[in-house]
Amino acid sequence: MVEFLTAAAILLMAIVAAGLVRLLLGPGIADRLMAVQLLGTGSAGMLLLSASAVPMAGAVDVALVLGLLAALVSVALVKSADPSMAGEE
Amino acid sequence: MSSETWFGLCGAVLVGLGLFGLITHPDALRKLLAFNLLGGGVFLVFGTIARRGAAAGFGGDPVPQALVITGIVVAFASTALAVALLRRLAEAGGEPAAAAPAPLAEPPS
Amino acid sequence: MNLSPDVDGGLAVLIAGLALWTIAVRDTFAAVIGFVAFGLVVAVAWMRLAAPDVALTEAAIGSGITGGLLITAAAGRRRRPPPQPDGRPRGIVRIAAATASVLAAVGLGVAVLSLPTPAPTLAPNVALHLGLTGLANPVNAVLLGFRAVDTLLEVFVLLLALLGVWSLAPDRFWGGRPGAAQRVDPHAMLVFVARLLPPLGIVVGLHLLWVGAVAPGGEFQSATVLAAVWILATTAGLCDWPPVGKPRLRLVLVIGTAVFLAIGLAGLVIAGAFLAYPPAYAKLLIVAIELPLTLSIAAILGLLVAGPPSREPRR
Amino acid sequence: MAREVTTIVAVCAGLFFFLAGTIGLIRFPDTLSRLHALTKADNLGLGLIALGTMLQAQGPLQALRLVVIWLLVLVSGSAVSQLIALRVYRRSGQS
Repeated sequence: MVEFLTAAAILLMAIVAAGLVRLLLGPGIADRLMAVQLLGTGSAGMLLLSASAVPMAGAVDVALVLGLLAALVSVALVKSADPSMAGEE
Repeated sequence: MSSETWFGLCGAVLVGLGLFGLITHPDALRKLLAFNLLGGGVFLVFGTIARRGAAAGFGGDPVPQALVITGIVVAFASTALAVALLRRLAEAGGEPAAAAPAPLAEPPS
Repeated sequence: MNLSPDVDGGLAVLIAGLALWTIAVRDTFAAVIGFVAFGLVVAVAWMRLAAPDVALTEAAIGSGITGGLLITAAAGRRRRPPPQPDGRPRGIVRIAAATASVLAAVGLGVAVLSLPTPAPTLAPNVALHLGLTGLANPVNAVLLGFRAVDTLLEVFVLLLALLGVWSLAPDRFWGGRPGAAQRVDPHAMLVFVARLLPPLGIVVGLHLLWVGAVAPGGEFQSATVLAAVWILATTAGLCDWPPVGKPRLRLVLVIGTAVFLAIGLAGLVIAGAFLAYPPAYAKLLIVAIELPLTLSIAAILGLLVAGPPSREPRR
Repeated sequence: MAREVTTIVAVCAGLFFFLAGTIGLIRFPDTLSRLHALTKADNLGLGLIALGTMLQAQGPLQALRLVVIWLLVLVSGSAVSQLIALRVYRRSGQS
């Protein structure tokens, strides 16, 4: 079971790393933001998998904070990239 | 190669990249990003040293880890101060036309 | 089967690649997004380095609110482009900079590869004296017990940075509120998110503070999560930044440092050294420092992101 | 035994959704279709992985935290997707 979960964590990392191609290609802010969103979710998943393979203190809390702060960053990005939502008009 | 060595070398690469960006980027905000990358590299080298010092049942030496936590917070404080300075500079200085911004999003086809 | 060096090698390459992209990409906004992605992967790397406390700090501060701060800065410049200096440095300067950077990186890399074995460590000392602090989390024992004076000075640095940011305000705005006035449609999606996440964020923040004594967590991580939900709520227009001249706000900003300093000075009298705790009360005193300190740090971090006051105070 | 099998099935299904979402994110031709692919990975991928690891968790409190993480990502991910979609929609309306 430990081997399976570790292998799953590695595979997940490879998958979300591949998704970063969208960060390189763009072409817009929205597409790049999506790649980061996928990376955040994938990192949380990877932490959960590796924490259940080998018990690690705090891994679940790190995943929790990643999820919470990724939402904040995405909101800041979407809002500041779009003047119509920035409340300045 | 052991895992902490990987991250130590990665930290060395980050220091090099950050230094290069800090020197060559004309834009101050990009210099600030480079400065944060440089700091991240230094912290990773600290992390390597902490991991190598694992003893007494701890996964790493807690003293360098505590130093890194302090460092991350101070790096944020200086970044915030630098951002405020940049904004004030932009308000105070003349504003010649800058390069055209990149497209925000690709319209759906 | 041991797969971990492969994971770590992959993570290291990914981190270096994201950093390279952040330096090399032309568009500033894209570079900032790259930096946020960089922070996410670095947080995972800290987990692999068996430093969960640092991973929490990096996820919350390094990637999270630093990312939010830089994004807002980049967006402000997009609307109002800054003066451009006289272009990129010429070839010879770039080559010299590249040489210097490569030399620095190679030097550091050689230093990493030639670290002494067995590695010097203070971990046994920490383990030996951990009982004196009443805490079970060694990193927090270092931060609030053995090296408490560093942490005290760190909070001073945060306060000084905030003073520096505030002092950039033009005279007419002094005492006013920071940030632009927000007018957001009350039925917008943003407001929905900003109503939903803060209660959860407050629970997570207090949880991190509470478990900090025995497990990864602590006052900085907790304060950052609290500051993050505060920033989110003001971004959505649910509440406004307080006027910086408000006496109650000033009290919140300094109460953590004041309590810390008072307990430190009391240690001079009772236990014979600055910031020395009498062993029987060590844990109680550390908790008494942590609670107001979390409140102060959260307020300082939020206001650092908000920037200098930018609206005239109401007379 | 049944637990182990369920974990393996759930994690594999989660990885499948992540893979599908990533391929969609890379291959789909426009922003809104890519967003559609991304949300599958966000919601179902992480949800299934949380379900799989929940069965291996020590104690109900740990399992509860996994549920909270999934709900958090579910809520924030869908809300952010809405914001992105709204933005793309408005911009395409302007141009």
